[in-house]
Amino acid sequence: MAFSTLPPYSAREMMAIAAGRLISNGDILFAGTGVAMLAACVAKHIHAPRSVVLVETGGIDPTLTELPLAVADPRVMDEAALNSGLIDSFSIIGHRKLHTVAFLGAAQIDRYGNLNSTCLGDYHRPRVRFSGSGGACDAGSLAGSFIVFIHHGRNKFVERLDYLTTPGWLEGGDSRTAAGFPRGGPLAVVSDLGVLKFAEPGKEMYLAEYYPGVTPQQVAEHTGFALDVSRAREAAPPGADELRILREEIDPQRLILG
Amino acid sequence: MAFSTLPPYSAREMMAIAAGRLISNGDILFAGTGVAMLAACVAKHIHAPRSVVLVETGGIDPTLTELPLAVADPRVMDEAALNSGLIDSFSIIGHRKLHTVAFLGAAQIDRYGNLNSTCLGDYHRPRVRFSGSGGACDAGSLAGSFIVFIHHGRNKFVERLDYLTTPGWLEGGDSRTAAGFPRGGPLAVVSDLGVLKFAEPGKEMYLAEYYPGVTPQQVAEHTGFALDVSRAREAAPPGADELRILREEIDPQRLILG
Amino acid sequence: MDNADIGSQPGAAACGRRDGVCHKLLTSRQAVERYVKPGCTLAVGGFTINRNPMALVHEIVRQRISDLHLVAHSNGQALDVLVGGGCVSCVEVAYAGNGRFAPSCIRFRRAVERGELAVEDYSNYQMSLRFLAGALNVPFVPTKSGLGTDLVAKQGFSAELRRRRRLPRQKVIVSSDPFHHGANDVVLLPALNPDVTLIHAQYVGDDGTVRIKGLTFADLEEVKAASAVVVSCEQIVPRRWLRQDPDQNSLPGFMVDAYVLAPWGAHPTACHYFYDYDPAHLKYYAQAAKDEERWAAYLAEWVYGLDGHEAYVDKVGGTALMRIAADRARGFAPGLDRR
Amino acid sequence: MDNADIGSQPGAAACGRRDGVCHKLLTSRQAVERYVKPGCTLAVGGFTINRNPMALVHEIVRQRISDLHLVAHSNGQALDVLVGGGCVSCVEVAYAGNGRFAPSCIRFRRAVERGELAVEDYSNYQMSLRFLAGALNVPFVPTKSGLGTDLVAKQGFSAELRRRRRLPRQKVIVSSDPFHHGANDVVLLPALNPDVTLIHAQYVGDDGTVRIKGLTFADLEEVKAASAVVVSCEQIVPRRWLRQDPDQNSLPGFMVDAYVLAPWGAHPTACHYFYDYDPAHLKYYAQAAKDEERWAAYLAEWVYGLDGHEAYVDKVGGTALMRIAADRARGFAPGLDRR
Repeated sequence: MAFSTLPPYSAREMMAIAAGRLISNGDILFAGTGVAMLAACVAKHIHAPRSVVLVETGGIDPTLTELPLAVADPRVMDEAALNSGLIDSFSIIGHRKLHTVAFLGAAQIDRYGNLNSTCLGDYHRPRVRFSGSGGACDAGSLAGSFIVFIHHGRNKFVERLDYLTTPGWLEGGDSRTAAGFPRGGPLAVVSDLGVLKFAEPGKEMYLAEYYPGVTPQQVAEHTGFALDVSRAREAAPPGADELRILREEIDPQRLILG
Repeated sequence: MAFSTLPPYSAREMMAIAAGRLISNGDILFAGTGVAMLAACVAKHIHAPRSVVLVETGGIDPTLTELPLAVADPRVMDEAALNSGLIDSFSIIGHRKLHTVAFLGAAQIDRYGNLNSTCLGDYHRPRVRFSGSGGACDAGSLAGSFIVFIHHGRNKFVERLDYLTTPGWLEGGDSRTAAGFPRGGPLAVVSDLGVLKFAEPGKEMYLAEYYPGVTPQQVAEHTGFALDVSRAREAAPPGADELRILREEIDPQRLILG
Repeated sequence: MDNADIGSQPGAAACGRRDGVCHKLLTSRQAVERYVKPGCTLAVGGFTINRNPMALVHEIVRQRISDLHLVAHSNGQALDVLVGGGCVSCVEVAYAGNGRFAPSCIRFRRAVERGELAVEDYSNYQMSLRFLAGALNVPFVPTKSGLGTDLVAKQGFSAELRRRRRLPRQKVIVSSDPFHHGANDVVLLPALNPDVTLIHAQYVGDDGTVRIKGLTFADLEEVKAASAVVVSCEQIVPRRWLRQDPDQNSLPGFMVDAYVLAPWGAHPTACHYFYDYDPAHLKYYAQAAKDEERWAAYLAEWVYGLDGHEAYVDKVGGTALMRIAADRARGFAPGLDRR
Repeated sequence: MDNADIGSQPGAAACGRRDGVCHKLLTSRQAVERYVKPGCTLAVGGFTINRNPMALVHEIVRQRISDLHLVAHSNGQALDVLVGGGCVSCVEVAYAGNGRFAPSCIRFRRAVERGELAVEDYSNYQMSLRFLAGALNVPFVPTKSGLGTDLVAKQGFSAELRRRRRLPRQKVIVSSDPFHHGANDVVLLPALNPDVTLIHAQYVGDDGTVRIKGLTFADLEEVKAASAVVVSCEQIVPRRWLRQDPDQNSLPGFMVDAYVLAPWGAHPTACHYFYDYDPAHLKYYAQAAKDEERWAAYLAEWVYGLDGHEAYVDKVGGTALMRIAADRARGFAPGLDRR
């Protein structure tokens, strides 16, 4: 996916910054690796310094002087508040008194923000097999809210998932609550073209922001279901400070920025 | 309860030593405080040096250079293999691959070795209220076997418990298995008069050993239900070594020996 | 009370709470006023004679907070003082005793025998698992412990009390195992989520991180299950010291709602690596608890008559404190006269 | 094999096992021969690129043990080598990936797409809770995670496979909450009790006590749930050193059936405070795994062609090892080239 005009920043940088801006100060950020970890660092370094990073392996509030390349990277253990294990991490994600936000990737997403990270094709003989849920189903089930990172494409934003790994708004409306979840659900989807949110009361995805150089029509064309773009506005481009901190402090080796 | 001839050792010493002798090498000994802790130490120091002491608070294999006066005494934390918590201790007690033996006290016992440590009289308005189960119900339910410490008396060895806190052989025969326990049950009862065991296949209590200076008839008289004493033999008195180690190494301050 | 807080938050420290005040330093008076409400469900950490949050418990009695619903596994000193101080109407408990100093807690025993205290009996493992279920945010957890016993057969709380307190309808439920045909029954235990949990720890970092030394009992499950958490501690230490070894830390700051500096705050119970239990005081307490007049005098002298924890420590006195001070290598006071 | 045991037991040390040999020092070859039987249910500790018990896993492949039933939450390198080595017929798993080095494990992915591997998908929390239930010796545990998803709706293992392997009849069961009228449903998860669990730890004491540094993942639950446990370790240390701080120890000796001295035994995954993961080897591995011929060559060169872990360490070579050696203050290799 190329931008129509070449910006002085990459899609990945824009995604990390767009997601970081969504975070409130003091949130507990459940992050995996890749762009999700960059976004958590952007939030913590720039927009929400009181937020705390949590990884599913049990690392609570790591200092992250070097970027981890996996949630089990020993860099998540260094100068952390606490080194624990999976059960502790997931019970924190689901703790009713804490505002937790999970950053999740996926292979497919539907209009209600349900995610597939398991397989393409028939489950019993898949055409493509992915890593599987990991903690995604748990975070999507239990966190206070979650943000999805996914690149735009009609094969990714689909009418119907091949496998529902992570519960979003399920069938929309109050179906998530009816299924038994007292809280949670997707807050936003951050793609390489823009930021998408979910409309009340039906919980259908709509385009909230498109990045500079992208048109709402381009986003709709790359989405495999009908997308309301009527409320979309252009996102602010990355600020000089955001880019500087991301490039110089968070990922100076460009391990994830590439 | 006085002995008919005055021995050069106390009932408490005889109880600790009689119980210690029942332990096999390598057993994991779940002990509370009081005589139970003395007995565990006797076993470990004399009869079964490879056995390990475990307390319900989470202390695993403490060195016990000083006698603890409660299972939460900081002395159980000193030079232990591991300081943990309750859930860990009880999951060890119930671990199917480990041979665990619990030492339990009680206020009442019935012919099948069921225990009451909760109350006398009506449960909702008891005449006497005791401490309650603590870990006794758990150890009686989950341990590989258990040994009971109780002083003889018709008000303690009773036809019917006022409250069934800890499951022994329940109603005898295979009723314990039928209730859902795959293992466990009382191995022996160590009183101030002798050692009692449970007869196959009915699991009724019988007198196995009476202490020197005690007669089987005395034991029967102090038992509140009909007791088979026909198989009883006299227990060996404490050996000089047993007494010396108990008095000089285990409880030199006579904190529990009195 | 907000303007009376004695603590201050460092500039932009990570916190994990939206109000930015996830680990507020309060006095014990402030913490109890704010978090321990009449009628609330209260859990206290520690076990019999170890690491009971006594400074906070004394403050509850001092503030004459009543109608508490106490939930505990094996709690000794804290439970007995709360019951004896008239603060508790009902209790879910496995064991109320103080080791050799009081095989059954004396004020507890008396209250039950007089019908002044509703009791629901569980076992230690059952109570610990109920806190664990609360911490994991699941509604129940199964166990094999207790099958065939009166812990399962007899319910202590009346249906009316359960309704009034909004408790689960049943104490336990015996259920089959749906995964294995013909398998054994299990006892289902309802999760426990206290309104507030009080614990005493050795160290709290200036970022709210908690480090407990020695056995943790079920403190961590009690904390994670609670809606609000107050931690009293021996020392407040720099975060950089605690972060040198994150393996040793027990709780992150965002799990803690308030922390209270209370040196000797577990007295007369022990605090590993700081001090042993106080045998003289525990014996004195047991004697006082046995007699109504002496009990009233104990409360007047040691609780109501003191204006806070500092006065309590002064009253215990330097000699008594030095007697129980822990050997730093062993964690307790070797050779302490405990007869 | 008993007479070939290389370990010896100290005189009359506490042990907690009736055979008196609760913590037997074996070679990796001996340990795998004795405890990892064809067809058995196997759990491996670690998480993606950290603390995988690779010396033991390589030995399983070397011994060509087949038909394993692997159970894991998020296992990366160990899982992929076992699957790629043809040892595994079925797997219950939450995640098969190696971080940035292989977002989906390559041999795993290929085996599933070819229909060579039966998979039952769970989530990480679900698998961890299943190990916890096994450790607590209860038949199942509830969770809210997964309601409304295909993790609950779709069963991967056939009924025939479940019968043949004597597995619970269902993957999960959605149930109501019996304690609260009108409450939300929960997902019941069957307990998991592996025949054998393999983990890699930093330290094992000469009394079998295990100390893990850094995150423990779900290793402790996997160990406690298992019928047999083998621990490989970086160093065997005197018990007196571990007993100076019992708070830091992870497992008592009686939970361990055998331990194996295997320095660098988690390579190419990391072992906190000893070494980082090996980015060069992980990239080399990922390239090899993508191509059938190169994969066969990798196995021949790095597993079958070596007679044990010492030969493996020699083959990795001193320069590569020094590159990933951990900074003792930080626990990893700062500035390591990880691109």
